[in-house]
Amino acid sequence: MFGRPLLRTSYEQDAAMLPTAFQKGALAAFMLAVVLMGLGNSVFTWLPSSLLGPTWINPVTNLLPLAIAALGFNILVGVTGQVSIGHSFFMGVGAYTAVALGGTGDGVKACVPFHDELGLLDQTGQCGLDFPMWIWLPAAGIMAALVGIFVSPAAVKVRGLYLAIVTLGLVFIGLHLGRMLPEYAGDFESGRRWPSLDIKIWREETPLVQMTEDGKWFGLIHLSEEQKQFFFLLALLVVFTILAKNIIRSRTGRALAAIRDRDIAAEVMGVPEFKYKRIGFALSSFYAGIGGALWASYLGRASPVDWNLFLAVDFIAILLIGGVGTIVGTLLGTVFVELIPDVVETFTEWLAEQTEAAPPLGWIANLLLTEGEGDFGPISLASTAPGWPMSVFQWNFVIYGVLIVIFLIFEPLGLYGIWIKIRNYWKRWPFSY
Amino acid sequence: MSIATALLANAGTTFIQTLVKALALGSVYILIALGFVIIFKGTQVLNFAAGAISMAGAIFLAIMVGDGGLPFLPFDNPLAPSLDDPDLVLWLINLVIVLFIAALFGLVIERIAIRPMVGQPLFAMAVITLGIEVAIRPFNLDATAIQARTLNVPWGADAWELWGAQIPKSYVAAMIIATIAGAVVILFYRSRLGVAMRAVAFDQEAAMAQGINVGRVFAIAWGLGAALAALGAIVYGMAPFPPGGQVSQEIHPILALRVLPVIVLGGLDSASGAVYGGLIIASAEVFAGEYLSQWNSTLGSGYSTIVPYVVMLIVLLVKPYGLFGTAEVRRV
Amino acid sequence: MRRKSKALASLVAASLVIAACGGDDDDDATPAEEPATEEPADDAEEPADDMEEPADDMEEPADDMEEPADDMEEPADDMSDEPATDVVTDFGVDAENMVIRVGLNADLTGPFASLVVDIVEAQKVYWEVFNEAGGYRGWTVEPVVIDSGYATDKGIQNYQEFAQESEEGVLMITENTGSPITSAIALDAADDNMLTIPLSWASLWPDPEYGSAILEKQATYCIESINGVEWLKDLVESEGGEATLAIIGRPGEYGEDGSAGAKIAAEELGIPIVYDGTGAVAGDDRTAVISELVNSEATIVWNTLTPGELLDIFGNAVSQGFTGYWSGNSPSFSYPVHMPSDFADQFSQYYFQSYYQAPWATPGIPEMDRLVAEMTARRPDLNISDAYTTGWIEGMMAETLFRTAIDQGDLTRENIVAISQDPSFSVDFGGLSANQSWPQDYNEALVRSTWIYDVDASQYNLIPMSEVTADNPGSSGLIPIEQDYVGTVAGSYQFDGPCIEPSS
Amino acid sequence: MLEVANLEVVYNEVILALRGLSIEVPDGQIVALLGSNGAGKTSTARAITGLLDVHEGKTTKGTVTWNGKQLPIHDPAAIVRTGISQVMEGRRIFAELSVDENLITGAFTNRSREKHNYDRVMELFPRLGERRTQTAGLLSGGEQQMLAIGRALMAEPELLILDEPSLGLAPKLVEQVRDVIVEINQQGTSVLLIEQNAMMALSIANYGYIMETGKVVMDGDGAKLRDDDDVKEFYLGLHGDEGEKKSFKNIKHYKRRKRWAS
Repeated sequence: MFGRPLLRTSYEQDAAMLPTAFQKGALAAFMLAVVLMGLGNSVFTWLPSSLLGPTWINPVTNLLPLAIAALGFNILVGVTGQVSIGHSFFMGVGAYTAVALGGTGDGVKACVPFHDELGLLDQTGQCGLDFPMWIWLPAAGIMAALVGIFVSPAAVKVRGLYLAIVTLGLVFIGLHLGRMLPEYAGDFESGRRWPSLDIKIWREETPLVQMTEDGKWFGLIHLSEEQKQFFFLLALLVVFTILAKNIIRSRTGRALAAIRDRDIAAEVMGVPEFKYKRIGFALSSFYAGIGGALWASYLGRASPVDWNLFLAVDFIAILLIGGVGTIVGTLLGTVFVELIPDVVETFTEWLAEQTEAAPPLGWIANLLLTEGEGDFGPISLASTAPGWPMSVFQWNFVIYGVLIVIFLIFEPLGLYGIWIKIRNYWKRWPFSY
Repeated sequence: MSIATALLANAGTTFIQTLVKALALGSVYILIALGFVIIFKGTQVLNFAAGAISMAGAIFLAIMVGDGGLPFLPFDNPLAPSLDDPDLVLWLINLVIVLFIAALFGLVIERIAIRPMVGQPLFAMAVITLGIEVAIRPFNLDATAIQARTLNVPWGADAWELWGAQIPKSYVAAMIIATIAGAVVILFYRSRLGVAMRAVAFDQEAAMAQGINVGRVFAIAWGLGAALAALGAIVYGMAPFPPGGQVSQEIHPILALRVLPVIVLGGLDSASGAVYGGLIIASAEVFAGEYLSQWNSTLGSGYSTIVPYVVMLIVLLVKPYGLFGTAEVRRV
Repeated sequence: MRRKSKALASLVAASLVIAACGGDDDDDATPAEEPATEEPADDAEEPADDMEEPADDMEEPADDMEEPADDMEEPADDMSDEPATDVVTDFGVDAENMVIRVGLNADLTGPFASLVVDIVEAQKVYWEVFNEAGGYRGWTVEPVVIDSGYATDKGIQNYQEFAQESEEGVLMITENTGSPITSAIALDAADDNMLTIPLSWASLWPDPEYGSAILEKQATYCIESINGVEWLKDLVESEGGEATLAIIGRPGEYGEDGSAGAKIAAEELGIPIVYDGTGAVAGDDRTAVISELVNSEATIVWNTLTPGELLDIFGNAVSQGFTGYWSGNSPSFSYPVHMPSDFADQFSQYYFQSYYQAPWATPGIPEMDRLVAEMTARRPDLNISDAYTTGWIEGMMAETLFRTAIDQGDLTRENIVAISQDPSFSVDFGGLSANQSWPQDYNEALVRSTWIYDVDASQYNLIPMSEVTADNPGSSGLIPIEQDYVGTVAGSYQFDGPCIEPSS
Repeated sequence: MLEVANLEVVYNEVILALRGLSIEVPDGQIVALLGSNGAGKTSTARAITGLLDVHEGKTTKGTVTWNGKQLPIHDPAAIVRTGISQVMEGRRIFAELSVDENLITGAFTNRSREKHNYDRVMELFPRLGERRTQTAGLLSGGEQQMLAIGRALMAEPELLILDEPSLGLAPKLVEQVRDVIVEINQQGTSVLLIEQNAMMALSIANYGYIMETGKVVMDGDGAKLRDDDDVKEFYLGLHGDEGEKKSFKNIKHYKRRKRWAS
């Protein structure tokens, strides 16, 4: 059972999903922890509510769809090596496909672009065909993938930073399309409602599984609305993670990696560059589309301006902070990036209570915080006053940017790299090389 | 008078006004694009932080000549021109000081974040600037108090009249400043330091082996690039550039992003490309904005802002390294 | 999201059970919460039947309360300062310490930050004053501020945080920046019984169908436009000119609502519309709009824009020789943006500001004197601001609600909404703005008066409040010309409903 | 005199490229450093001229001293100022710059004598003088090698390190390069000649070292190495016996003396 560590006698072993017993155990433990977190105090009533349950379930659920999109970004940037700053555009494509197919609207005529100008309807109308999720969710992915394939010729011709700028252009063009096509996008600022995550067979009144109300699931366990959405999105994330892992270790995945490492060399070796770059774009966009559709549906509402550059930058940060090219890193990165603001805010609140505490804690708190006259701390608790010192909301942006810089300089492999370093240190001990 | 006849009657003046506006906007684009190009040429970094750096420069000047103070210091600016009737010479002195501070700012960023990254992939270097952009932005928008600020430009919103067309003095100033900056960049390229920078750009290791201080080249590239970017943003803060002669929190932070199509069109490493790219993109944007205005509702309001990206996409599909960029030699 | 009502019903039921069994222990309201959160799984079905009673009838809760609250004599009439301990609470209230939490979903970093920061600060001061005076019958208020950055998704997340069904949530939202975010949460707020005071004057909110939980203050954008256009027309005609109207608006509830009002006024008064730029201003380049506007040669411009957009369009149009009179919906003109600009003189010449309330240090308004005194004493480092009035007004609305609710012995979200919908509920703003009540009929609910100010750059004197004296109170440069102006159209116009369709 | 003692170089914290290398370059001499691909020759050059950082390499042990002083291994420019210049493998001229501009890049550390050095280079390579304003990328391979050497000479070095100057050149041009090296040496510059072309190198070298997998496995006077049978067999290809492959490790008379810290 416990043979020599890391000795792999077959290729299958090397490409296995979870090569080591430790990884299997760690995954099981992690999943258990996540499930417990979702159940929170509805099962474990003795747990303090701040640790689990309502305080954290919304932020955590919020990052699940983003994690799906991040997995796609990892396929494009981490595995295929194509630099993109346009992931939010593809998320938007998926989300609008979802709302056009699944949202409520004014019939098929309203789905014709420029129907107002063409005079198809008596009044302005919105596109929404009210289909159930089993139609709009896959369609969101497929539509985004098709758009990905459509723009992929640019990806083959244009390289490196030029590609980054082209994809950045896509984001701006996407924002403008949101302005041009209110029949899909709704109001430019407030947007429109998205279909809920209810699982329906067709357009019936009472869904098979109702996501937006508390109730019993499978007649067994009572779950709140938040918990239902959490578990549903978590299950989808698990499915898409396994799918991504399988893609990466398949023939396609190896071809994509070959293109990343040296595109010309890969081509010489018989990997058709164009075809696989296109596949990379399509796969990545597919994930983005699914993630975008789920995210908008979870939020219940989105506006065209939500699919902006900052969202695209989020994914870059996720990949860099988590670790480029690895699935574990991508997931770690999503959790890290998306929860930073909440953690910082919670920490600041906690710190604010410690100003009267004994030194050194109280001393540190006073040094960092500004409560009123005479304080010189950089974080203002009177969060609303403009100017220096800045509030915790503004510091969150600074922290976010600084983290990107720090990770790039000191740990280019991200959180995953830190883990690998720790692991390798123990593995090869006491040998230095 | 209907809009159509009014348009016809004003055709000549409208054209002149549009042309001048295109040249003025082109000048802004050229200034910021040159900032990008110098930094890219010297350090192979696509500087996504240009937006924050340029806005920081503009805000610095606004505080010095608009508020009459000194940023982050409790003293008044002794050289502040008066608010009601600003003195041109004093104003220019402040401008020069701010450009030096912007250059210093560039040096600091280079030293802290770029120098440790030498030899890393281009994308990593570009993304690090993205991180810097995100980190500086709150200081621009919030720490210096958040209201929009005026640059207290001596000529204000004055204009000359030329054949019935209004030619704002700021537009002419933009063209003059861009011309001077362009000449400075060309002279710089021919100087010893310029040669060193081009050598570093071509082959960093070989340049190091010759004893060229690559660090100094990096620093100069960032200093010059940051000053040019700040100059671009300052020019854009003069009336009647949008939004009417202010350093705006809505427009200035993304000004540099609007220049990306310019440098893609011109090539990331070509100074002359930046000039041509700036003029082409600005003309496309301004003329489309003026002459397609009756289709505003169909094209979507603000359509002219995506004209640069559309032009860029089309050009890139035909010429993947821009009109003037150096094609990368691809080796196995 | 009917679950909130269910939970509430179970809570009421549970508290009744406890009240019946628990005898004298009932003066502490907290035990009521525990069974409510633990047992909904079992109780959820049953009490759902009786939920109609407390939910539908406003007067009923008082009857339900009689048993547990028997030591409280005639709560409705009693205005004594006796601590009110027997109060039913559900979410967002710390019953033990008698603290009410209110939420401010505020744009502290986005395009309206310069305005909203001041509003939030004024409201904080308002609650400081309230709390230091001992609150009301022992109850104090804790404002919770979260930044939305004017981004809809962040705004929704903030709302969800506020809507939490625990003490960590808030009882009501006393500031919700922006039409887009308000529109995004309007229906959820109705489902959740989360009363929300919006920083948005869209004509949707007085509609009981749509904005039942949105407690709009003052007039709507639509009425503001009607008044403003009529006033400008009178001005132009008094100078011997002929009124022709150009309309410029950004897309969305704000812009379309303002433009719709201008169109109503134009139709009623027979003003020709020479350029209709409704929804035409979006994105950073307004060349097209400026070009169309200048060529239209209108004598009146009505705009519904952001300050930056207005400055750009106004500045460019004026420098291209455009000479019409301008006005627009209130957040378009912003003195910190426009007064120091290169076009300050042109604004003084051509622009008239429209708004709903008294600017900083307007003489002769007692409540304004109190505001000025408290703000200058408590925030000496901040500059004077016209926006403080808004934050103050929001505080006054919420305080009136809480006083009524505490006297009724019911600080549940549902009761707060119920009070706001009661025809007898009204708020006296002490002259800061027109007094207001919220009847459930659209036309009756509307406030039809607005204020009109002259823009005068020479009066502009933005000083820190530490420098405020009786002789030199500072000024935003906005000088009221008309207080509580009601034009002929706005005074009599019968609306079918909101001037715009709610977005889905 | 350049002394390299017990040098150990690691790339990426994993790959051990040099394992205790020790060589000397006495003043005024030509020293050849020979070895096959991957033996560590270029790593040696990088370690001396401070270019390891660029390649994620690190000196983990050992010292490099020049005229009795430690070299500042993280500052290539300072090393050039002390009088060590390198002609890199593959020439690495700045193809976009003109010939003159290329030469200017070599003169950054020694501006005061730029004119003098420029004249010297022009004297050595008259062909470059004819092409002063031409873009360097358009020169022929031989001319580019001349330019690379001339560029290094602009710093007026006391020690010139040449990394594979004969690489990719026609035999005739190799001879030319060899003559130039001899001439430079005769003008008073020490030369460390790193070569695969052992024949050419040993024909002019005063002393030679032979490297294998990061270590010196054999050293001696140029003439002696030239005549050594094993060297002939492995590097000069003069041995007719093409049977088994051999390594120096297995050769009995391997008797390099160990030199610990000098």
